[in-house]
Amino acid sequence: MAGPTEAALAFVRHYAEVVHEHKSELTKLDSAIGDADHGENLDRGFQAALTQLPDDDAGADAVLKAVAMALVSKVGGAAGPLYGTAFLRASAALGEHEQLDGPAVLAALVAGEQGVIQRGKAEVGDKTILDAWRPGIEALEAALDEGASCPDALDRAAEAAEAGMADTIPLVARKGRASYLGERSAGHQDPGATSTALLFRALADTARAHADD
Amino acid sequence: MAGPTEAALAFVRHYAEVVHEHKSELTKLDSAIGDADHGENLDRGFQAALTQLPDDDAGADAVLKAVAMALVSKVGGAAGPLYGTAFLRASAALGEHEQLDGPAVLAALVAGEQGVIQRGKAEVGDKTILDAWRPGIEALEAALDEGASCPDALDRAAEAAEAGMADTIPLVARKGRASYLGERSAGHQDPGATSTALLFRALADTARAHADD
Amino acid sequence: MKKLINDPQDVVTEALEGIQLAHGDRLTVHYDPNWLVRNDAPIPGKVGIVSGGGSGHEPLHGGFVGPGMLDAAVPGPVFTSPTPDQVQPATKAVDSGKGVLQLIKNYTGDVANFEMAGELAEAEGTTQVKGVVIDDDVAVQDSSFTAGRRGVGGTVLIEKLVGAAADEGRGLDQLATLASALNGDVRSMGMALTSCTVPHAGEPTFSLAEDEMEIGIGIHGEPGRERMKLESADAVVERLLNPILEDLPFGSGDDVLLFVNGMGGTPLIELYIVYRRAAQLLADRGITVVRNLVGDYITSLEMAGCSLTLLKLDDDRVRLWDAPVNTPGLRWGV
Amino acid sequence: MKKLINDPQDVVTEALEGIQLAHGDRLTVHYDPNWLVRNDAPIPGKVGIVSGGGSGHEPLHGGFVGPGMLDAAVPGPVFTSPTPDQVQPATKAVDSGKGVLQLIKNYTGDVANFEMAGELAEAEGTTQVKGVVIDDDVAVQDSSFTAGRRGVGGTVLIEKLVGAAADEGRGLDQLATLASALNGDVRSMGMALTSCTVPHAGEPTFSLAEDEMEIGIGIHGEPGRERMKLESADAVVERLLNPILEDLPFGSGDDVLLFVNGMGGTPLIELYIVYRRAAQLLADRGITVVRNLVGDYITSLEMAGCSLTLLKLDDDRVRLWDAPVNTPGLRWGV
Ligand SMILES: Nc1ncnc2c1ncn2[C@@H]1O[C@H](COP(=O)(O)OP(=O)(O)O)[C@@H](O)[C@H]1O
Ligand SMILES: Nc1ncnc2c1ncn2[C@@H]1O[C@H](COP(=O)(O)OP(=O)(O)O)[C@@H](O)[C@H]1O
Ligand SMILES: [Mg+2]
Ligand SMILES: [Mg+2]
Ligand SMILES: [Mg+2]
Ligand SMILES: [Mg+2]
Repeated sequence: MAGPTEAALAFVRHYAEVVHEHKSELTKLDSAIGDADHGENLDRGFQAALTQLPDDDAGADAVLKAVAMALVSKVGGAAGPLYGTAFLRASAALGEHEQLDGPAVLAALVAGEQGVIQRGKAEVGDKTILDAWRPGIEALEAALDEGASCPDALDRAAEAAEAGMADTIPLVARKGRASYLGERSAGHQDPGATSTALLFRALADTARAHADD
Repeated sequence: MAGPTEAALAFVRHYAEVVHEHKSELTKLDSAIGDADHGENLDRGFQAALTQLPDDDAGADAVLKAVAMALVSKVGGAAGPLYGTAFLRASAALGEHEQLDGPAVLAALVAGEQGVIQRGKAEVGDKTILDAWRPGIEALEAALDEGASCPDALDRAAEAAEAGMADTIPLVARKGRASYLGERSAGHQDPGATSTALLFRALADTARAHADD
Repeated sequence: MKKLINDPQDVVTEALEGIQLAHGDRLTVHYDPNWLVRNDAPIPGKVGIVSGGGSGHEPLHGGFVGPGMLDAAVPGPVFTSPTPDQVQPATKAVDSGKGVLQLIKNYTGDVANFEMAGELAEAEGTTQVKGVVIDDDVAVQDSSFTAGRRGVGGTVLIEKLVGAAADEGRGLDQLATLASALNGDVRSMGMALTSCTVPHAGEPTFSLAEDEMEIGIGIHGEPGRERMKLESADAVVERLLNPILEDLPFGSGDDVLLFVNGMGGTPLIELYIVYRRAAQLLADRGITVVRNLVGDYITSLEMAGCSLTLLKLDDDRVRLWDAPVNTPGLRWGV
Repeated sequence: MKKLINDPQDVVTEALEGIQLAHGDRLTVHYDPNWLVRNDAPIPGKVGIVSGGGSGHEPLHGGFVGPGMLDAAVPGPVFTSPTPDQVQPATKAVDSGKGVLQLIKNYTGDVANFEMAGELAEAEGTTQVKGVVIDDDVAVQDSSFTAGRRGVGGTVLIEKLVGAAADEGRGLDQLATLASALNGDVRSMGMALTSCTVPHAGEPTFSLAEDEMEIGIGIHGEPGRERMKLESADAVVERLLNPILEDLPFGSGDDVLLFVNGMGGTPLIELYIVYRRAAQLLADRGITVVRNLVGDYITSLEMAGCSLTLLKLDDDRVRLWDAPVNTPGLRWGV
């Protein structure tokens, strides 16, 4: 199995690619209930992150920290501080773990979620990043408790995150720019929840690809 | 036959109506090769003129002079000074004539044309008011020389003016706003020539209507 | 949507380069990270005033850098809050030792990024920084069901008044108090006839039909509170002014500054038609317009539309408004 | 096209009422006939400066009434030259006995109406009036095949410089000479991304496709010299600047004022992108930009687009440019 640093690097590179591919879609979602910049912002941050990644032996936490720094300094908007803080907290949580196994990923995600909540003070149901993140964490936790392998557990987490993303459609936003629209925000999928679901899916795909290493 | 003042008043009222009906068309012509105000401008002027017309016995020259004053003070743009001066000169020329017969109308039109030329310094072929006015005068002169009745002569004048108006279509403008377009002004009928042709036709129709008075 | 730009990715950089070329006699633009600062900063004995936000609202904020208003401005990408990387050096550059006041428009991103910059500044411990959040938009409820009211037109007025107060030598705490008080006494609301197109997005953020207008818009192109049939300018003015008047509230006997702002694509002749009705309605209500501002000062790219802002005035505020200001976007007395 | 107006027939009157309400402390609007004048006119010992033209170009000309620029402005209907009925009282109101200089943009109507007003004035014999025609537009050939070059962006600069010279006490002949000389040394060219809609017409004067632009436009919405495929801002700048440079010509060693003007619907961020390239090209040619102006000063309702104006400067002109001016549309030094 690939070392934790390599796994983390693989995840970041894969997610950066995913964000890049979905830039247009994220921007469109952010047009319906926002200011049409979420895709561009995240892409800018992750493209910058790709140029600042540490070496193969630096440690998974160093990888996530590098991403955090890049996001904080390059993304801006709401997503920069939110995702930046998430990656920073995730990095700190990973410090304890030697392997990038299920429990480590869960700890990182839980810490990341705490970062999002600290910065954004949102709750589930507010139609935000959290509405994909929380279901993703819960599904991961449940799957690991049941003894699922890391790739299988992350698969279920990704499905739950994607369901959470879709479940934002009928919600009336109570945080972020979409909340300015009031009731009109209902009927549209939240861009931040979408980039979060993509993140969980990228995690799952990376774990699956490295399952045989 | 109606007195000269009544005939002049009838003409002005009729032409004001014609201008009002053609306001939109004149504006459209002035959009293709101008700034979309010719119809509005002329209409404003003639509506104002209607409120300033003298009494039935004031004399045809007084009628035309009142129109001139209204045009000069209310129309603006190129058409205001041009038509205003034309009506002023026409008014002066009418002073000599007791009846508003063929020779009187011809003298008025010739003087009016001189006013247009004095103000605008255009020549036939420049794609302006003159390109309907000159043919109208020439046809009127020829018809009167042949002994045609006033209504018949004015009919021929109107036809010639209308032909002149249509003949402006292929011309490249050398005066006025259309000249800024250069070659692009070709293929479009000149708004000023159009309002002039309408004026000649209004003269003819008024003469015809009053032929039995 | 057609634009006079080159590569959409270079819009902000090139506009900043243009600003530098045009106004280099009075300000300097720094790149990567992007921030602008007046050439004579820091001003000895004076508190530094900094503001910033996404680009696309010009002249706000970069056009307001200069004596009497902002010492530095921090421009993010179009409609995107700048990052701490940008806020930090701008803040430090204008600190003469008297500290720095940051005026922050109330958006999740603006607040979070300025907050993070503040955390880094505290860690460094060199500059004393206070931040005041501006949230004058009445179109949004300020409740637990929203991210709070947006900072819109009031921002221009607060930047001017606080800038003048800083010039007078007021201290950091006093200026923060003043900014807060002004924020408490200013209200705004905007509307749009058209959306705008973010350069990289390539199409308008929302679409209105030829007979529709959007009421309760912000300055980032997001849809507003309500879409409805287009009305006359006079009716629009009532739709914007009434919520403003009811909210503070403003009432008979009040002295106010009336600010009619163009969103970017509406011509000045229409802004004066809007001003006319707003001034009439205020007069009807016994509210005296003591000062005013009419023009494009806080825009949303090429959006057609306008916003109204009303600020309660007193003698001190009038004096601060009249005080000299020398920026590309606002200038008098010098 | 959507507008913030009431009845299209009332656009000019209502905008004037708004201007009066907003700026009544410094100017007075007269109605039927319409004209604006500074409240302290006529200024003893000073030549009166008057300009005017159709409405729809705001802030030109009414927004330039005040100390240091115009003493009076004469606004016609939208895009329609005012009549002698309007020019006359405005001219007389600003005559302190030193005479009045009329700055007239070169359009058939503007020239004819000011000329007719001049004839009436001469008949009355009370006011000494001189008129100088401004024709800075290089898009049009000045030949017997056209009505002559249009008066466009240069008008703003000439109004400022002549206004300052009048403040200095220069006499009518001197001011006329100065205006002529300035007109001889200024060149402009404009382009449009969209047309504009005259209120009573109800539809755009011309139509451009999403990938087209119009080169060599004026300020009244008429079609330009050429329609072509939309290009980048940098390419557009070359298309505007090169004819300007070649025409005067401007060359290495020249000091100039570079004026980047918005046609009304183009946002300031784009005007700075245009400025950037224009400034670079001038630097490449050894031409020094000593002063500049960037913004919407002579517009065509909501038209998206821009114009470039270049004026050759000398020390006297720089001093006149820097001289105090206090108008709604331009203000510094006071
Ligand atoms: N307080 C918050 N907590 C969690 N997520 C938030 C919060 N505010 C906004 N978001 C997320 O950020 C997304 C928008 O990001 P982005 O477009 O980059 O920021 P901005 O609104 O500043 O343009 C939203 O879709 C939402 O998911
Ligand atoms: N020098 C001129 N001599 C004669 N007619 C002219 C001249 N200049 C313009 N015109 C006429 O005026 C018409 C345009 O009038 P109008 O639209 O009212 O004026 P403007 O061009 O000032 O908007 C043109 O169609 C043309 O026929
Ligand atoms: Mg966004
Ligand atoms: Mg016209
Ligand atoms: Mg944003
Ligand atoms: Mg006209």
